[in-house]
Amino acid sequence: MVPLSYYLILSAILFGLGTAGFLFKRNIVTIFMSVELMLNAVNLTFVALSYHFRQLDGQIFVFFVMVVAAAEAAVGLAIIIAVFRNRGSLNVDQMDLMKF
Amino acid sequence: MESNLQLWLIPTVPLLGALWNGLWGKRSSERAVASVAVGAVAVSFLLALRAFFALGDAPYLESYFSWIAAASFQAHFNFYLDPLSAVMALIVTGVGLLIHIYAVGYMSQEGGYYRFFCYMNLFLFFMLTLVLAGNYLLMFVGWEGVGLCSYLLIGFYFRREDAADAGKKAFITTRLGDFGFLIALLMIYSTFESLNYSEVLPAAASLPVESTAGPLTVICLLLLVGAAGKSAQVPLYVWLPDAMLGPTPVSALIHAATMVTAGVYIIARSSALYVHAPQALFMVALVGGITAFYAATIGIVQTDIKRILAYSTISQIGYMVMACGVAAFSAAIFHLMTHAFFKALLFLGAGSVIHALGGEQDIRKMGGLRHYLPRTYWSFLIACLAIAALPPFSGFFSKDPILWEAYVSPYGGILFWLLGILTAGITSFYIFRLFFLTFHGHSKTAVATSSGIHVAEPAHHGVPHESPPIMTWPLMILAALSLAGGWVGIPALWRGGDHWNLFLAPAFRLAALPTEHAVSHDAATEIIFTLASILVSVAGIALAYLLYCRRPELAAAAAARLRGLHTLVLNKYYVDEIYRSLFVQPLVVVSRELLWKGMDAAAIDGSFQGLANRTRRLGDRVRRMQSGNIRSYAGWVVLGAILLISFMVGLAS
Amino acid sequence: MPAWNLTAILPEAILTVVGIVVMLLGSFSSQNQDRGCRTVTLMGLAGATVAVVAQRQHQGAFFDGMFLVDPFGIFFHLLFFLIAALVVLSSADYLQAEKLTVGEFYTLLLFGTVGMGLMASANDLILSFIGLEISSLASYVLVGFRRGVASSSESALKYFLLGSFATAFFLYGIALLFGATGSTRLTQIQEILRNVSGRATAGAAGTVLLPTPSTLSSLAQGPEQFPTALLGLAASLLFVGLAFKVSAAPFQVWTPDVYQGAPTPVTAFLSTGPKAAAFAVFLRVFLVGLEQTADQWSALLWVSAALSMFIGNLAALWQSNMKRLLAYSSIAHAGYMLVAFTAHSVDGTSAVLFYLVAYAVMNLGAFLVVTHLGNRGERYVEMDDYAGLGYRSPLLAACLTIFLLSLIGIPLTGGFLGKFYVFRSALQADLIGLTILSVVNSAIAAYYYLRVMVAMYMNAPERPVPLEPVSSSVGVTLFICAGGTLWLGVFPQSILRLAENAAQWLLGAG
Amino acid sequence: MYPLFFFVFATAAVGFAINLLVQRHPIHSALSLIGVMASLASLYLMLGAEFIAAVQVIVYAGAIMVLFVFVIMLLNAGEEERTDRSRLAKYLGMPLFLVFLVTLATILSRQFSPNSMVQFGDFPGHTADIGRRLFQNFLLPFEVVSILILIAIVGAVVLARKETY
Repeated sequence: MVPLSYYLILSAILFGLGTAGFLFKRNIVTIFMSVELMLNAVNLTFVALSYHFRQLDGQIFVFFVMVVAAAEAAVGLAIIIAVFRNRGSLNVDQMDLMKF
Repeated sequence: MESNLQLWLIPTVPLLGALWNGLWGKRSSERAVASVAVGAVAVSFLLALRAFFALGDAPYLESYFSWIAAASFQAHFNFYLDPLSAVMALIVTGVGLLIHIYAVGYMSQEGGYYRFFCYMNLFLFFMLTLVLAGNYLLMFVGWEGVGLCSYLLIGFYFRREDAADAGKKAFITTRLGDFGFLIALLMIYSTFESLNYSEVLPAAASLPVESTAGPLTVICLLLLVGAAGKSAQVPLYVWLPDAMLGPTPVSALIHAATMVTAGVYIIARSSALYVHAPQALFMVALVGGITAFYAATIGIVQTDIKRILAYSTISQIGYMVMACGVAAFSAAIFHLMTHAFFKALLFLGAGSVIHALGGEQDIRKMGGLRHYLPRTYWSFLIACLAIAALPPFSGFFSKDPILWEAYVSPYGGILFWLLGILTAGITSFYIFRLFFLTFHGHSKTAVATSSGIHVAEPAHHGVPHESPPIMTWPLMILAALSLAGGWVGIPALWRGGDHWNLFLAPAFRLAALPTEHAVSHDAATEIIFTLASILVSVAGIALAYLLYCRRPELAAAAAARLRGLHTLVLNKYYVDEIYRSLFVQPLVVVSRELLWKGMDAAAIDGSFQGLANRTRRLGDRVRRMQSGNIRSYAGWVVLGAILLISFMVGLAS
Repeated sequence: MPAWNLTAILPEAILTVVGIVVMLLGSFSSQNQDRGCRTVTLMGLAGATVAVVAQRQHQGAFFDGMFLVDPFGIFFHLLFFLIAALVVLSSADYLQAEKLTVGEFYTLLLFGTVGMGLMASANDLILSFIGLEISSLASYVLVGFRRGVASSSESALKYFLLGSFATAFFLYGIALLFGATGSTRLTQIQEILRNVSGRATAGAAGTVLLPTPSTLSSLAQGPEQFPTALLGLAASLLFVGLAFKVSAAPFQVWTPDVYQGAPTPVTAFLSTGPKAAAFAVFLRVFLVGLEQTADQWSALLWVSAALSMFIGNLAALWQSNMKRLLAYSSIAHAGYMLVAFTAHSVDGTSAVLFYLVAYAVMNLGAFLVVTHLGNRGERYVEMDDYAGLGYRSPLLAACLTIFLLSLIGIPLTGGFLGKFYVFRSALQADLIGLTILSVVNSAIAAYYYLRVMVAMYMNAPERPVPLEPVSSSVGVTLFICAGGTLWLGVFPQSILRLAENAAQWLLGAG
Repeated sequence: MYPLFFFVFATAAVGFAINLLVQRHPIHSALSLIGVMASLASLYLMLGAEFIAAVQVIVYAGAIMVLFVFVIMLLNAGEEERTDRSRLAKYLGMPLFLVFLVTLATILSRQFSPNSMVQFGDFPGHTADIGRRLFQNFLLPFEVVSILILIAIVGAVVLARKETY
């Protein structure tokens, strides 16, 4: 037996690591993977809470989040490909044509 | 008031004129444009006249349709006619008509003819909406509209960078004031549940006088902020001198006769509120008095003919505001009217001079113009006498009650009277300085032109020439009005009928002083005060005469005539010098160095400029936040999230 | 009641079907393909509008209480359809000039509109989330639609990465709100929180139990068991996600870059449609779901509103690119709306709704002028390119002037009345400081809008920009926008009444 | 037994997540992410969510991550360059991350009582119940999600298509 809060703290840690990945990674694909990590962290929260309330809604939310993540991945990777074609680079630090 | 006056026609006709010229003016001849524009104003004037004569005892209200009908907020399109708005409408259309006629001549060959008349008519539409509006919100519509037109017209010479800047400065400075008005308007609604004058004013009159600052005081102070912005009072006056870059008829119409007096109108309109908020009233008087004195002193040292008149306008409006501040509302409106006459005349005369000299505005380069511009000269002289408040000119009859009320009113005091009388002296001094330098003495321009130093404009044929009749006729009509316009309000003291006060009384019935006059007075005192003010005015003129007219002539004549008189002349000269060093020089130094350069240029103007620069620099720092880097942006998001979370959770625990 | 009900989602259904039809139509290459797509799209929007109007007779909660047909939702639906129709009309020339595929553009626009409609009517956070994702994904693609242009795809990338980043926060907020209350249904959450605070006298912090199913039904354990800190955490995470979407500070960072790089009609769409939809969710979540914690989040709104106004207006002072300028102005306008939101009243909410309509009309108009003048490849979007426009194309300049005056807030325009209601509601809620800040801001804002007007009327062009003739669709759209702006300024009653009705419904006062 | 499993999988998840951050080649990061997902799938099983666990492996680790790997291969992305164009991320990144993490963890740990325990076989729901609930109560989201997928398809085609016409 493990306290429920362990699960939630674990998901908080994963969410935090996801934000850190967004802040520190330079490769666009990896940054996008960090976002996926954040979504996964939220999923863990949903499943844990679903267990806590002994109801299925939480799991159904996860199902929807996964579909959304899949759709997001398709669009996101397409955008990344388009950017790569235009700029020939995947380094996020070079994506600053527009500023100030 | 049985008949339907169709008040909406009064502003609408100029609007139609503006639309016509805006849409088809580009392809029409100048003549067609001018006749549409002038015709529209003339019709509007006749309609205003009809409304004026149809005026009864009770205020007349015309409601057209519901503008905003939310559950919690109502406003209508309605117009309101009482003696106050009738007089204002007459002044606006009447003076507007004369200035339009004048502009027909003045603006020809200026380019953008149709645009000019389009804006002018549009301006009249908004100004008449402002004046005739039956509620504060509709008044605000006119209020913002005139600001917009003023902006368009100041920036009329769009090729001049400084003109465009001046337009922007005017727009933004007055907007600061406008928002005072807007907030006042919202507070009026929350206090009285209405914005209609016909409901707000009686409701305000039934409230007790606020001995400490309450909602009424706040409303009145906010309205004062709005009035100060639009009427160029301290400290929001900085835009008006710069606004003189617009064409002269614009300066005459908007920046002298009508728009800038809107602040006075709104205070007079809200008189029922003000008399119940004595602290606000005191602030009004103070602002007005200080502005009157301060702007007049600056007027002494200016050399640009239009800038002198601009400062003079600020100072004269200060007078009116001060009159409102001592609860002499009908005196304020009286001065507003006479001022509209003589100040419009002064501007148009100045325009005539500038026109004759091919664009020259520096009075040090003028002189002796009375021979070349006789009609302008005489009408200008009448205007100067009127502003210097000499009897029997109109300015005398309107300025004198203000000074008297400043002294006897329960809201006034000796301080305000002193400010007023000092200003009167300075006023007559600077206006005659302008007058003598321009029209008397040697013709400097002609000399300069013949020696080729002054590069003449094409319109300038070496010798200054009088303007065409279409420009001089309005001058003469305005001169007649400046002379006789004050006679409608000759007080009982001078065996007059006091018609003016009686006529306007219904408009200020609700502002009847809640307390009786504290200072008792008799006719003898009043006569003494009047004589004092005349004396001061004459002294100002005499001083100006000595310094700017008499001395150079005497010096020239003395050389040719008797040698024995020379010492006397020298003595005279010596006296002048003493005068100069004792009175004038300190005043000049103080006003130039301290007031104009120190306060006006550095502190107030500078602080506005500084504020603008600081704002821009701040903007530069803010935009550096947008570095364009996605990771930095995510950093901002996380930072914001952390702040939000710690705030929310901190509150919760 | 059956589990599903087609009338409730009829508008969305129509738009989806039409979207698919347009997509198919676009794939057949023919001469009149563009025109056909446009006609079908507009007809679909018209049909959806009719459906929404008919829905007024069938109000209620559908799909197990997830989807609400109420005046609030109907108001937003109508607004979205108007925006979508105007964008369709104004993008025709642009798409042709840029040689972009019309069918897909309109399909994505329609699908995005479906997502926005779902957001406005969703009573369940999961549905809000899905709606948000639908409209966001469609926007991401639309932003990157000019895929051969570096700035366009870079914009799409920025929008996409930061958008999904913010969405993750939003989703985490939903999860934690679910944890705090055991529900994602907004009206249920409201009920639960009311019960809690009804008993609460002093909500003790510290270690508390998560409500279990039994506590949810009876809340027998009392309010001191309620996880207030968790609720605060959830509220702030939701705030992050929604503030990001409405581009309110400090989450506005993406706005200027994305707006600048996106195709101009898409920028117009983004600044009005998805923004309004995000406001709908914002209002529903905070005024319904989290109504009981208003004293906490209203402080957040206060700060966010003030910051948005200042950041938007100050940074706009320096802009010379029209799209970027309007982007910053869009941040500032979000700030004004947040001011009314902060008031937390029927008046404030209806002020937000009215402002959204006024802003949509004037901003779409302004962007349309920018689109038209930009010419092929969006070459002329600098302020200098507007020099002398007042003489070269008086009507175009006059329209832009109307829009700019409305954005400044000059009377007789919708923008003025919008600001007026905002200030009024803020004053009524005793937000005096915030009102003064917003007043100061609208004075600052006048400066940069005036710069455009000065350029148009008072500067001579150094190199005259080529002017394309105004096509009929652009002309009609301009006319609708300019007329609408003035109409809202002079005859605002009808819209205002709708807005008030919606606001009353939302706050349960009507 | 339960705590042991939990800690093993939790440590694995965190370890893989950190590895995602540390690795410089995107392929390594992607593999780490698959590791995180597998660990999470196990945790889902431990929470009684068999269906979600299966979907996690099939859809997430299977389909989505394959897409990632595919794109990485397609673009032939090399090791990432350690550029430092974001001063905010460079100087404030670490503190922000730590503060954020600590705040979240503190709030979550303080809001939950240690009495609320998780153990095997204590969850009543089954996959069939999920299906029923999905098609009754969550019908609208379920249907609407199809639009999302359609957008994804159209979007991917629009954006990734080559400039050929």
